Amino acid sequence: MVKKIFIVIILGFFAVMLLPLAKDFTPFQELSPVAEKYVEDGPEELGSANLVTSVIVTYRGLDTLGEVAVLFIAAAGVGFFLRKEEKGDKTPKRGSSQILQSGTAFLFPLILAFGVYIFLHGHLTPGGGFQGGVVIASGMVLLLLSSASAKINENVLHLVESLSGASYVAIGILGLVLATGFLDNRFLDLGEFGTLLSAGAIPLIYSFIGLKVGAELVGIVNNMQKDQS
Amino acid sequence: MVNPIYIFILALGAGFLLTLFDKAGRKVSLTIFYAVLAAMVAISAQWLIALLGGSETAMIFTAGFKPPFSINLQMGLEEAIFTLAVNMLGLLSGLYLIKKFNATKVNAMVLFLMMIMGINGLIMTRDMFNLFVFMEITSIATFAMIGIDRDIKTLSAGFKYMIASGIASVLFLIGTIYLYRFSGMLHIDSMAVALDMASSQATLLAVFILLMAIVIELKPFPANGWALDVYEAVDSGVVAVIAAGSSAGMLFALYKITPLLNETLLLTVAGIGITTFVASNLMGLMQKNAKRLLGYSSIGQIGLVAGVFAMLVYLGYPINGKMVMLIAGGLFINHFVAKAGLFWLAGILNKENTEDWGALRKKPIYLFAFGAFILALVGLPPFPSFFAKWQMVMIFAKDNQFLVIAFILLGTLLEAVYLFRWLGKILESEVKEKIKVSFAQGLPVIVATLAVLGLGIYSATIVPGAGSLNIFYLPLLLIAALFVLDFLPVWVKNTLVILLMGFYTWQLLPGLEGYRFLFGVIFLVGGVILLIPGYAFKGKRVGFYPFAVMMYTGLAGLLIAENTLQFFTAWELMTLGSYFLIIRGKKAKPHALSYMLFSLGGAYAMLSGLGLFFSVNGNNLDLALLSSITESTSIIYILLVIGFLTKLASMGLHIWLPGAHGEAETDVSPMVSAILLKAGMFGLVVVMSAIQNPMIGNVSINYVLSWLGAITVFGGNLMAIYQEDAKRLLAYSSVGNLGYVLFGLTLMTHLGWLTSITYALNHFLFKALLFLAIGGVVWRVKTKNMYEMGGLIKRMPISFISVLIGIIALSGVPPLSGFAGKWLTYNVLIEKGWVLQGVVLIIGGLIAFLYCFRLIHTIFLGQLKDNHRKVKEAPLPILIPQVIFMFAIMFFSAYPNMVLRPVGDFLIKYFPQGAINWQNGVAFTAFGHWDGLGVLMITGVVFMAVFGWLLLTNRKTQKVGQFNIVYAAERPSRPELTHVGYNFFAHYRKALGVLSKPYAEKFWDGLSELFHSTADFIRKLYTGNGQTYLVHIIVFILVVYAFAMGG
Amino acid sequence: MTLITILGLVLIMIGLWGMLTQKNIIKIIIGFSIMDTGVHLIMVSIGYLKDRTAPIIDSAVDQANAVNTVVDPIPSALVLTAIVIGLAVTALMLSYAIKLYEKKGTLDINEFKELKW
Amino acid sequence: MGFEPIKILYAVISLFIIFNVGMLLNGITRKIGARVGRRHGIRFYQPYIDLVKNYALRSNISHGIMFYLGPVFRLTGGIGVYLFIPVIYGSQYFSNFSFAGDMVLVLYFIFFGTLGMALGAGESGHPYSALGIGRGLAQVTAAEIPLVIAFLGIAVQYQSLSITEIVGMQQGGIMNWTMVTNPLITVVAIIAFLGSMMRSPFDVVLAPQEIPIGPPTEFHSTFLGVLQTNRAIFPMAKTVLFVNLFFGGATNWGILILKAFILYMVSVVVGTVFPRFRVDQSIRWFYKYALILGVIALIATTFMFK
Repeated sequence: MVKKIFIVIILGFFAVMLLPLAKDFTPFQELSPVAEKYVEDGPEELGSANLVTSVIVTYRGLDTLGEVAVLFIAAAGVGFFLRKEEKGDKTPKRGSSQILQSGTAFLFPLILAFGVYIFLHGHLTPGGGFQGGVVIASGMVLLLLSSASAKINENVLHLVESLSGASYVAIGILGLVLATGFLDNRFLDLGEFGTLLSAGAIPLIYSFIGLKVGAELVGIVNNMQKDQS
Repeated sequence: MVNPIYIFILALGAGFLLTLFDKAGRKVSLTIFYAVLAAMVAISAQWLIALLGGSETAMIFTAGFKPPFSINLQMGLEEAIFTLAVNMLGLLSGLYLIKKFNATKVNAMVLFLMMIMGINGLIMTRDMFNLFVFMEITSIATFAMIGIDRDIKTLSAGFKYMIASGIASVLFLIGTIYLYRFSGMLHIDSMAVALDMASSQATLLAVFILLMAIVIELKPFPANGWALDVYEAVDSGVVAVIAAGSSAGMLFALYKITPLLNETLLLTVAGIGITTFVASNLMGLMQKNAKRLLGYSSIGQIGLVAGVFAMLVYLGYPINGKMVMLIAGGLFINHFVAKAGLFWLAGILNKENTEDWGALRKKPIYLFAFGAFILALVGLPPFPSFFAKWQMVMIFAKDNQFLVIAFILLGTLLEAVYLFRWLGKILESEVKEKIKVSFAQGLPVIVATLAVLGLGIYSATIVPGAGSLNIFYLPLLLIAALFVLDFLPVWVKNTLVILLMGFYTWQLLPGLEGYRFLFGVIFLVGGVILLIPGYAFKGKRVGFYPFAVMMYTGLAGLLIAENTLQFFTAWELMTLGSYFLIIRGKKAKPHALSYMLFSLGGAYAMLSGLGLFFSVNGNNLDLALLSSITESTSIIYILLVIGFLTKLASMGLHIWLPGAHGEAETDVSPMVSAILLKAGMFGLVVVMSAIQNPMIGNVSINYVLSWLGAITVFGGNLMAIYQEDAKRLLAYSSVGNLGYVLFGLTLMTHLGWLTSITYALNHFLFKALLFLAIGGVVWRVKTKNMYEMGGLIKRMPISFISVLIGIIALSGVPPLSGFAGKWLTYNVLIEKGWVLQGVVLIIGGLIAFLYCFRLIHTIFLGQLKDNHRKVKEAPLPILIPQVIFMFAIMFFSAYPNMVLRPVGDFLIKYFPQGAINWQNGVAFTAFGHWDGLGVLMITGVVFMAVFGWLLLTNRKTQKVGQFNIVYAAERPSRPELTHVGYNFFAHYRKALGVLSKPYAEKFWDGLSELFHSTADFIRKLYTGNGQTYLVHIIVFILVVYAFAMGG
Repeated sequence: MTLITILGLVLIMIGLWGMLTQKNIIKIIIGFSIMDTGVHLIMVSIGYLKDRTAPIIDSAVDQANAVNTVVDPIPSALVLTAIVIGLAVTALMLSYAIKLYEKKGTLDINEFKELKW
Repeated sequence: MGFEPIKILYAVISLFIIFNVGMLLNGITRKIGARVGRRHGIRFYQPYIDLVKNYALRSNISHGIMFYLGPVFRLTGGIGVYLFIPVIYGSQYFSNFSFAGDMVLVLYFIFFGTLGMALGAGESGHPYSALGIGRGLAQVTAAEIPLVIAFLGIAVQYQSLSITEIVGMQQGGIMNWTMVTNPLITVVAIIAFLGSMMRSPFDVVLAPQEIPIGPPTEFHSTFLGVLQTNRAIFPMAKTVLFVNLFFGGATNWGILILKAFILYMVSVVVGTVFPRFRVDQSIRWFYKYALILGVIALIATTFMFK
């Protein structure tokens, strides 16, 4: 009890310390200079309608590569962490309900398609590689939940994961070699603003990100689920 | 030139694909893994070379936009150094882990690559948010790598690490987003320009929060319990990367955001860093677990680097200027290499307890490596931290930051305590098992050893005043050669060293003037003579000659030092060499430790003094200017004198000496006693001849010191009479004898200095003689307890004569040379009028008779023990130098004018008044006179006359057996019963009561106990509960906030 | 001062409270997630400009006048990254929890004090 | 001042005189001691008889070289001390060999014999000898405390270490003697004198009842003879030194012998009256009372003769 009171007190102090962040601070009235540049020149420079996407994929592309790497590390880490040292005997899994099974059978292709749609249209509409990847992964998770016998082919998973990641890096190198810098999307034609095949390499990058994120998330879930069995 | 971005491209690409390659076989993936690591090393190495060659700093703009509109990376000199270090670390640690990589999933390699890449990113990126991303890459990869072993300890440590790091990243995010809000950009350099710190509390708070995030990752005290757990639990190969590499990245992050910090925050970081340094080294005192101990040391060192860096910036040194590079960079790289090496060694040995590391003794190369790392951490030459620390003290002293200097030196001393204790334990322990070191695990350690040595030598060439260090190059080369040639038999090495040292002496000595010549004779000629006993040793005597040469290098360096850097380097070399000589003794380990600690303590006092001198001397290192300073003379004087007094073993600072000299090997004892102690005197001569009669208020410091000298004579001699151990007796006697030396110097008159030098010369001669003679006896009878000997005059007559001459010279009985000192003492006392000290001093001198007699009686006279009936005379190599010293004493006794006159002649330069008036070998002062030769002749003639008379009246003398005495109406048959030796002066102890108690030892024991119990109390903070650690972090932030932001 | 910022701060406090007081490791991880979410909210709130729309140039937003009609795209981009990183950390924390439970059969953080001092 | 061969002759004469004075004083003191104890006592020339007997004895055993040399050292010490003291003030020939050194030399030469004797006795291997030496050295070093202080005191007073000069400055009547000009230091000196004379209360070293005659236990015949010779010379040498330093010295043999006799008697009287100290008691006594008194005297001297 004393400990809790003590923690309340220190958290109180902590809150007081952080208070100026809320109190002495007024939100932007104008865009910040950097953002202003992105909004003004972004569409022309990069050809992406979704400005968040142009920030994510190009202006701050290294962040995104890092982000992919983080996810990749997490997936590899979870896989590494939950590795089996010796094969234990598996307890059989309980099957799932009929509703879930039928629902999955119906929804799975739709979810997959939706995911693909999201990352392909990342430069035009809200969403992008990460969001699309997560949607794809959710479909796969649904599949895993619904069927006790469903198994993810890890080889395929790894293949997708590795190749999409490597392709992303390769595109980055192309930007460096063919255009002005690493991860520059402008080595491909910018195309007509607002169409699917525009914004240079952005859709391509987002596709690889989407595949990679999807594969990684599935991998994480798969590893955790495997471990529990 | 390869674009540095390829470091990331390679790592990421390989990382992504490694799983696929692994399908083709582990060999393929391993090959690619190491190839990538090697390529990373190559890229940063290539940049370092180019940048050193004068290339421009490279800026890499991703996506082709200039900052602040895109993320940019930078490859400047600092980045090149750091990335090269980190990538080397990665390659070596990767090699080190090869066995584990082979045995486990390919993910381990991937994670390892990501970890190294993350650190590279931390170093190279110039974007605040990107910094966060790389921070997380590093952290998450580390979290996963920790799982390479999944025992409960590792797991719980890892989890604690994760939640602590989680808090840090949350804080970092908050700070970053607000800084973006206030500055409108994320590019760090532009941000610093755009931010108006004074604008609002919130801006400052945002910077503060960001700073706290980085600080927490740097493991500040006390918010660092999680880090200690990680260091203790995680696999050595991984933890080497965490301790050295991740810390490097975070330090670089701190370096990058420094432009955002105002003075208060800089001071805050300095305070946190230095507090952490002191506190964690304090707590390290109680630590027995090897890796956790290294953890404490790591945390401390990182705190030191951060604190010193912040302090330097606070003081206005340019953030990428030479001073910051030399000091903070030097300290950092030193810690980086040494700590990585030590963690690797910890893994190789795989022993949790520091006391079980003795197995290293079977592997001289790794033992050498261990020693090198330890010395590097403590900051001894020739390692980078030595020069960094030196320069740091100079700089801080220049800016009057003495409190900072004091704390840092205190922390260093604490660190030295446990590190040297550890080293001592290793050298002491009995080795039972052997360790096997694979090539992959051994190579990194060896590379680290070479690196730390190489970096040290490099530091020696860039430190201000480096040019003057060239005097050490040749000797150091010789030392290195001796390490390599250590497989040769002892007589070869002995001859080699004697020849080389003899040649060096031959070259050096004629060029020395005044007192330097005198000390040159003691240091070098004495040194050569005392190497002769080395022939008595069999086998290889591994590790003796390099350190002996190191000690003599230091001593010679003192003689020719012209600036303070040379002097201090020489001083530390001497200390280091002698430490390793002393520690060779079988039971010398604890004493060598206290020798080292006192020496370091003294050296730090001296260093502070030299720093102060540097600052008041217009930032000049020239030692000769010591006499022309006008400010702070008294403080400089006191600090320097304290430094020298520890070497001189004055009362209160003497407790290391009896054990260290008493337990050392046969020929080491005379070296450290007869020669090394004079180094302290040399220092005093240098200082006192420059700064005359400094005062505190209206008290003369020299007057106070004269009392110290007198009390030292009394105390040292008194303790000597109670010793049962012959060598300790001699050691305590040295304490007393050096008290005369101190006393004489403090008088600051011609006669006073002459007295002092006479005592010093005499002490050199008779103490070398006595230690050799007693050493020879101990060599044969295998015990040092005098009461176990007795009657050895019949077995070891030459040793007996040596001791006889030695004690007559020691006690100052005419006609031998010791009397010169006594006679001069009286003269100088009357001249100066300090008779009260004189009384204490002379009483102390009288007590010397007691132990002199005890020494010769208990060993050589009385009853010969049964087990010594077949003892042989000491080996010839030990006897030869004794004969030399005996002749020297006789010469000095007969012709004191030949020695003292030249001494007086150069003393006139300093003290023109009151010189001795010599008339054909008879010395006249204003008060009395002394004819050395005359006394010798008269005594000789009378002695011969009486002897003749006895021979004449004495007819048919027959020698009788040992037990031909009547005792209690019986003839005793057991020598032990009738040999009165044990506790010989019990009545004296009884009579003097309180005066005989070892107060100094009690004081230092108490102090040590205080430190240890404080350490034990503080470290209870680390309860092992991850939640408590979180509370620590929050409270830490609040407290720092209260300090830094004024509530 | 905006409501969302305050909400974010409150979430951070709640998360911290959970991390500091809950004994169950899973709950601690949940606390961390809540705290992380709080931070994300704050980030988003920083980029928000009153009465403006999403930074996507389409029929609703005139490209020429976009500067005055869209919110700041940068915090949105950053928060995406932050979320993904938070996810990664959470995933690893959970796998630690799994392993810790395997070893000791408990999730009480007080039980994991093998290392101290 | 320097050395001339003829000085050897005078030194021998001087030595001969002082030897006989010492022998006689030894006899007389023992006689007085006996009479005080209501015994008849020995003949006053008994020491001569003992000496001759000892030298004449034939049975000689030796325990080793140092044993053999011990008495030689001892006597050399005694004679040496005497020879370094200028005996008769103003007499060039009876200044002995004082050209070789001053009173510091004398002070430290006292130890020459002590040390040599201790070594000789040590080799005999007899525990009593060792015990006696242990006690003797301990006590001597303690008793030297007032001696050193007294010497320092007069050196400060006269600003000289030369015995001849000090005696010279005491010439011209009793009012110039150190005894009068600096009584405190003289008292300290007398204490030291008592401590070094091996008489009660400071004679536990030789204590016949406890450790039969102490260090010399194993010495006999000629060896004992040499020691006895020393026992005549050495105390006299010390007495002469004190006469010189504190009691105005002497310009002829008559005065010298008179003054020496009186001073010698002081130790005899004290020795007859006081019982014996244990060795630790006497050490503590010197470290306590003698030291405190000595320091007071020394401070006083420093102030008086600045």
